[in-house]
Amino acid sequence: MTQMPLAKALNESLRKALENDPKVLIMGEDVGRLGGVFRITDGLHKDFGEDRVIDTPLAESGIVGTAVGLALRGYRPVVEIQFDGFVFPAYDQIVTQLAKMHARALGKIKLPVVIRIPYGGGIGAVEHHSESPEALFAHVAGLKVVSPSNANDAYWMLQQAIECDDPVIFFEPKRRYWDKGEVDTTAVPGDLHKAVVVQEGTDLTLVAYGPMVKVCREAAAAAAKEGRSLEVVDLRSMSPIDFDTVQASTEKTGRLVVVHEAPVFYGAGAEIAARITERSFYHLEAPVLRVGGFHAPYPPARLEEEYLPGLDRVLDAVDRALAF
Amino acid sequence: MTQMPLAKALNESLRKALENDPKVLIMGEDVGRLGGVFRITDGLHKDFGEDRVIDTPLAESGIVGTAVGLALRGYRPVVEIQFDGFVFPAYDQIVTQLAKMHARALGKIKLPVVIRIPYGGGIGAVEHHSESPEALFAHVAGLKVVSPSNANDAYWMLQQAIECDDPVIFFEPKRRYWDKGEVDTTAVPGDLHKAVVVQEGTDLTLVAYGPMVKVCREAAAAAAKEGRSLEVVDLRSMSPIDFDTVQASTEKTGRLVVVHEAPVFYGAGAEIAARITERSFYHLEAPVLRVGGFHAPYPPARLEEEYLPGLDRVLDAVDRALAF
Amino acid sequence: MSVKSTAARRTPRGGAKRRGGEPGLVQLLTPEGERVEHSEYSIDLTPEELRGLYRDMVLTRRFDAEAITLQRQGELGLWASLLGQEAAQIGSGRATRADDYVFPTYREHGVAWTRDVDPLNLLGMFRGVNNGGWDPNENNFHLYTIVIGSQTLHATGYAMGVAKDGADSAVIAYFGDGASSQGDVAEAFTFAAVYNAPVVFFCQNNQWAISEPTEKQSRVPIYQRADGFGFPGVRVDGNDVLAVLAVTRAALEHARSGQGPMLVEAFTYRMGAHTTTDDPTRYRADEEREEWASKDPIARLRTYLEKAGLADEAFYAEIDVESDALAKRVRDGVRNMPNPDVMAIFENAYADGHALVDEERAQFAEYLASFDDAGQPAAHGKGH
Amino acid sequence: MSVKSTAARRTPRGGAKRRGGEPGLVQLLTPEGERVEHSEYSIDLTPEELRGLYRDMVLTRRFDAEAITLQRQGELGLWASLLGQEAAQIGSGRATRADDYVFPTYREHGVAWTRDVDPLNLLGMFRGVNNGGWDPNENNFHLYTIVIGSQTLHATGYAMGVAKDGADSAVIAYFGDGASSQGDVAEAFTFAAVYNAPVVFFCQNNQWAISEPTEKQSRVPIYQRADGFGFPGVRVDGNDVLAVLAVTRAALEHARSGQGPMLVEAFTYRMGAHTTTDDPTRYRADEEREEWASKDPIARLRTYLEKAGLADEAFYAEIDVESDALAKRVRDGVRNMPNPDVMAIFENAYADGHALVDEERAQFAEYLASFDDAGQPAAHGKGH
Ligand SMILES: Cc1ncc(C[n+]2csc(CCOP(=O)(O)OP(=O)(O)O)c2C)c(N)n1
Ligand SMILES: Cc1ncc(C[n+]2csc(CCOP(=O)(O)OP(=O)(O)O)c2C)c(N)n1
Ligand SMILES: [Mg+2]
Ligand SMILES: [Mg+2]
Repeated sequence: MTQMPLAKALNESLRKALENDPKVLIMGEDVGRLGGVFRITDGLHKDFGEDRVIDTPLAESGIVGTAVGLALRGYRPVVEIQFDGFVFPAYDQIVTQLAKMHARALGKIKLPVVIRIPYGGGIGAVEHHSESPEALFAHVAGLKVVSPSNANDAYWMLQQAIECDDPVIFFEPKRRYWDKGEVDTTAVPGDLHKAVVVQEGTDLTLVAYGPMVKVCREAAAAAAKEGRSLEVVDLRSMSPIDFDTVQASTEKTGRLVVVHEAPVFYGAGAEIAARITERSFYHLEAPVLRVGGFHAPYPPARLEEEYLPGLDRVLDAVDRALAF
Repeated sequence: MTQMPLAKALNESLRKALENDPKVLIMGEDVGRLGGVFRITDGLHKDFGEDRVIDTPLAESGIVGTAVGLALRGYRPVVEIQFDGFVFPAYDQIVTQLAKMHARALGKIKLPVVIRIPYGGGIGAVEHHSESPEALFAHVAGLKVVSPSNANDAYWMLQQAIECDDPVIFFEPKRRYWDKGEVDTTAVPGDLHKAVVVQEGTDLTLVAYGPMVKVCREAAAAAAKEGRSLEVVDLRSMSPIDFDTVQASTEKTGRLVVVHEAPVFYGAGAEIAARITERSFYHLEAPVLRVGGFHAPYPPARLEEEYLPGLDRVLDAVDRALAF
Repeated sequence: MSVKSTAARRTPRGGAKRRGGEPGLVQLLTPEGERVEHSEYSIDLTPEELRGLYRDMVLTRRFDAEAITLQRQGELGLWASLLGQEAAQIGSGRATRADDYVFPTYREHGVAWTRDVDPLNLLGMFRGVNNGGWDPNENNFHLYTIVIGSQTLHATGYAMGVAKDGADSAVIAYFGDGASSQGDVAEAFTFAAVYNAPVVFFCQNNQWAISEPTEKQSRVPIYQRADGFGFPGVRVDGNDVLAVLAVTRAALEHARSGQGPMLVEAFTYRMGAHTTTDDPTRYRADEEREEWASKDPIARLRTYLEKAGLADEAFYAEIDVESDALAKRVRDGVRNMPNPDVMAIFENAYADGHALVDEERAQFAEYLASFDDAGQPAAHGKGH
Repeated sequence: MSVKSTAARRTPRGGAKRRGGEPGLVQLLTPEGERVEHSEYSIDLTPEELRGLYRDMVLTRRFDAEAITLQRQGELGLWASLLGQEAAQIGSGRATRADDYVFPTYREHGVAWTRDVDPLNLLGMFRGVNNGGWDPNENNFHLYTIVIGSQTLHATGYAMGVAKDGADSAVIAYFGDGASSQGDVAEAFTFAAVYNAPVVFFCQNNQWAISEPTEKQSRVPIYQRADGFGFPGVRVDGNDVLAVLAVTRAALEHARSGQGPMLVEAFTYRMGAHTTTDDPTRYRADEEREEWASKDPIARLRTYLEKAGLADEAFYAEIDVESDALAKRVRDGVRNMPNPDVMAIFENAYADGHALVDEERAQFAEYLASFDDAGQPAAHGKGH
C-alpha cells in the first residue's frame, strides 16, 4: 500500500506493463523525452528507449493507424492522445478499422490496442482541452470504454486494459491526476468492467464514473448531514456497462440519478436511464434523472466552474428525485 | 402534386436550391458527371456547371474542411458523403470546426453547410455501406441532425436544411430512395424540426425516423388487424428532438416504443426513453422499449434481413409493452 | 531506430530520382511486345518464369471474368474487376517474398493469386456471407480494406514492427490514384519516412476513381509525391509485367536493405467499370478504353513469348484447360457457399467478450425461438 | 475553373524550384545585418518602410513579453509566445493586402498586429473569457485555430471561393513544422493544387513541435513537400524580415495572378517555451537557443538600420515610449476584461436556435434563481 497521485499510478502501471511484456509499446506526441504534457510517461523513454516509447509525428490518424499495424505484427501499442479534443482526427481509424477488424477477420486476428485519453474539464484550459467524448466511443461496437476514478483503479485498470485482447479506450480524468490515493500493487483486481458501490446508502443511488465520482461522494456526504442516505456507484466502465450492479442498487434505493460531465443529450445517462427503467420499472419511485453537460460547446475556462456539474447540481437532482 | 421517388425529390430539391440561390454549391465525390452513385445530383453538373457542382478529390476531411472555408466566404455548400461509413475521415472537421466555429466567433460568423449522408442498410451492400451513425452527430452541440422518411419531406426538409444558417447533417434513408410518394412543391412546409403524427392510434406510440417509419406504419397496420391501435410518430429530427409531440402522444397512449436501425446502445432511443420517462413518469403504463441494432458491427449482407429491425421485432416489442 | 542516422541512409537511386524529375515510364516490354532495356531497372527471367507470369495473368483474368458473371447471375452482390491491371498486380505480387506482408485494397485479386490465397476466400465479402474472414497471417495477405487509404497506415505500422523485430522482410501497401488524396496516405508517407520503415507504397494509377479522372486528384504524376517526404518514387508501365516485377523487386530490396520506404506508381488503366454497379458510359469515352486495349498486358507478353518462341501451343492449350477448371471450381464454390448462421451476428465483435453482446445474443435467440414455438415462420423479406 | 488548363499554368519559378533541389535559404539580410542580394527575390524599401518593420517587430515582442507576464500574474490562463518568430510573422503579414485573408494558428500575434487586430482581442481566449470571439471579417483575420492543421483546409476553401468570385485577392494559411504531418495539411495541398486556389501555405518551421524536433515530422526540408503536389515551394530565412517580406509578396502575387498555390517555409526558431505551461529544459539544450539568439531578427535589422544610418536615437526612443504605452494598454485592458455572464454558456451554440438549448437555458436560469430565493450562495469552487 503506497500513497500516490492518480497520474503517478498511471506512470507506474505503464512501467510495469513495459517490464512484463516486451511487446508493449507506448506511442504518442511528446511521450518521449518530455514524458507527455501531463508527465504520465515520465522516465519511460529514458529507461525503455525510443524503440518502445515512441515520439510520433503530429498526426493522430497516423498514430492509431500505425498502432493497428503494429498490433497486427504482434505488438501491444498503448497510444496517448494528448487531449480529448484531439482524438477526432483518429476517429476514422478507431471506428472503421480498430473497432471492426477483429470481426472482419471472423476472429482470426486480434487488436490489443489501448488508447489513453486525458479527458474532462476543470483545469482552466483553452478550447478542445476539456471535453468528455466517451459516448462517441461507447456507441461503437468493437470498442471497450473505461475510466478510473482513483489512483488504485488507475493503476489496475490500465494494466487490465493493456492485457485485454480488444481495443480499449481508456479515459483518464485529467483534473484528478493530482489527487492522491492508496495503491495496492499486490492486490488481485476485480473485473475491469465491474461497477463498484463506493458508498452504501438507502434513499437514492448516484451513478458516476471518472472525475464525477468524487463529486458524488461529496454530495453523499453533504446529504448525509441532512439525514439522507445516498448510495454511490462508480461505474468504471461505459462499455460494457455493469447494469446488474446499477440495477441492484437502484432496486434497493428506488431512485437513480446518473451524473457525468459529458453533455446529457445522447449521453451515457440516457443509456443507463433507459435500460434501468426497463429492468426496474416497478421498483422506481421516480424517473431516473440525469445531471451533466449542456447541449453547447464546452465553455471558456472562466465559465467552467458554473458549467461543470458540481455538488449543488447533484443535490438539486437528488431533491427532485426524492420529491417524486 | 406529383408522384416521384424519394431520390428524385432530393434531386429536384437540390435543383431548386441551385436555382434560388447562386451561393449554393454542391460538392462531393462523383457528384458531377456521374450524378453521384445514387444519382441524387443527376443532371445538375450539366445544367449548373463544374463551378457549382464540384467533383472533389477523394478526401472527406478535405471536402468538409474546404466547405467550411467556402461558407466563410459566403457560399452555402451542400456536401455529399458517398456512404454512411465514409463520413468518419471528416468527423474531426465536422465536430471540432463546423460544429463549433459559430460559437468560437461568438456568433459573428455563420456556417450554413449541409452534409448529405445516404445511410442505413437493406440494400445488400458490402461493409461500411449500411451504417446508421446519427447518434454520433446528434450528441455534438452545434450540429442539427434530420432525416426524411418520404419523398415530400425529402424535397422540403432538404430545402430547409440548405436555408438554415447552422450546419445540418442530412441523413437520407438510402433503401427508401426508390419509394415513390406525392410531392407538393407548392405547399408551405412546417418546421424542419417538428415531429409528425403520421398514424393516429390509442394503445401505444411508435416513434421512428427515416427508413423505419415505413416499417412502423406496416406494424401499425398489422396490429390494427389484431384490434390494436398504434400511433406512429415520424420524428424527422434527431437534433433537436421534438419531445413535446412525442410526450403528447405518449401521454395519450400510455406506452412508447422507439424504433431505429442504429444500435440501441447509446442510441437515439435511449435519449427519447430517458427524457420522456422523466416528463411523463406517471403516464407510462410500461417502460419505454427500444427496438434497434445490436451492439455488433453491421453484419454481412446475407444476414441483414435478420439483423434489421422489421415488422416482427417491432410487434414483439409492442406485445411486451402492452403486457406490462 | 534513430531517425537522424536513417535519414542519412538515403540511396543514390532515391537521390537520382529526386534530381531526375520526370523520367517517364520504366518499361521493359513495349505494347508491341518488344523487349527493351532500361538504365536503372533490368530483369533476366527464364522461359519458365516468363510463362509463369503469363499463366498468372490469364488465370487471374479468367477468375475475374467468372466473378463478373456470378454477380450478373445474382450469386455475388458486387464485384470490383481488375480487368486491365493484371500486369501491375501479378508483376508486383510475384516480386514479394513469402515472408513479406501485403496490404491490399478491394481490387487486388491478382496479388492475392500470387500469395496463394484461395480465390474463393476473396468472394465471401462480395457474396455477402462475411466481410473478409480469411486469416491474414496464413499467406501474409491482409484483409481487403474498403475505406480508401486506411491500409497504408496499417502497412506502415506493420513495417515499423518488422524493423523492431530486426527481420529482413518487407511490406507492400496497395492503393489507388484516388486514394493518393486521402490524408491517411500522406500520414503513412510521413511515418514510413520518419521511422525508415521497410514498406513499399504501390499505387495502381488506373486513371479513374469511380467517375473522376486522375487530374481531380493531382496535377502532377503521383510518383513525384514521394520526394517531398524524403524517399524515392518511380513510375512504371503498369501494363508491362516485366517492368513492374523488376521495379517492385528493387523497391522491396530497397526496403529490406534498411533504406526505408519507396513509392511505385504503376501507370495502368481500369478497363472495366469501377464495380458491377457502375456505368462508365456516363463519364468516359469509349475511345479511351479502346486505346488502352491496344496496350493490353496479357496480349503484350503473349506476343513476346510467341516472337521469342518461348511457349508452344501445348502450353496455351494447357492454360485454357486450367482456366476452365478454375472457373468451374469458383462457380461451384460460390454456389455452395453457405449463408452464415443468423447468430453469427453476435460473433467476433469482441475477442474477450462483452456483457451486452451476450445479453443481446441470448435475447435474440429467445426471440427467434418464440417463432418456432408458435410454429409461425419469421416474416421474411421484411426482416425480423 | 478547368483543372487541365490551370494545371498547365505552372510557373517557371515553380519549375525552377522543382528542378533546383535544395537551394538553401533565401536571405536578404544576414545575421550580421549585411544586406545581400538573391537571384530570384529582391526588395527595395524606403527608410520609412524599414523603420516600420523594425517598429512592428519591437512592439510585437513587447506585447508578447507583456502577455507572458500577465500569465505569470494569473491574469491569463495560458500564453503561446512568438518570441523569435517576429520576422517570419511581420514580414509575411506586411506582405498581405487589406483584401487578402489570413488563417492563423494560435501563435500568429505578429501577423494579427499587421492586420490591425486589437491585441486585446487575442488575449480573450488565453484569459479564458471566450474561445476567440472577434469578427474575422473585420480585418480578414480568421479566428485562432487550435486543432493542428485544420485551418489550412478552411483557407483553401476560402481561396476556392475567392477564385469563384473572380476576385484578385489571395489567402494565406499559417501552420507549423509539426502540423506538416497532419493529413489535413496534405489534403489542403491537394485541393489547392487541383482547383488552382489562390492560397499561400506559410509554414513557420520553428524547429519544434512542443518537445519534438522537426526530424520527427520529416527527413527532408518541408518546403520540398510542395513539388509533389504540383506547386512551388521555397525556403526563406525566417529571421530575416526583408527576405520573408519579399518571398511572401512573390507568393501572394503568384496566387493573385492565377498561378495557384505556393508553399513558403520560413526557417526560424521558437526562442521560448511552447506555451507558458511547457518546460523546454526537459528536451532541448541551451546551446541551441543561444546559437539562435545570435540570429535574432530584431537585432539583425537594428544593426542594419544603424550601419546604414536609417534611424536616429529619437526613433528608438519613440518606440520605447510606444512600447510602454502598448504594454500598459494591454495590462489594463486584460485586467478589466469582464468575465462572461454565466448564461453565455447557452449563447451561439446555434445561429437559428435549438429547442433543447432553449429548454436547458430556462432550466438553468430557474436553477440559479433558486439559490437567490433561498438566499444561499452557489457553492463556488465546486461548481454548480
Ligand atoms: C473513405 C472512403 N471514401 C469513399 C469511398 C467510396 N469509394 C470506393 S472506391 C472509390 C474510388 C477509389 O479510387 P482509387 O483509389 O483510384 O481506386 P480504384 O477503385 O480506381 O482501384 C470511392 C470513392 C470509400 N470506399 N472510402
Ligand atoms: C490535432 C491536434 N493534436 C495535438 C495538439 C496539441 N498540440 C498543440 S500545439 C502542438 C505542437 C504544434 O507544433 P507546430 O505545428 O510545429 O506549431 P508550433 O507550436 O511550433 O508553432 C501540439 C501537438 C493539437 N492542438 N491538435
Ligand atoms: Mg483508380
Ligand atoms: Mg513548430
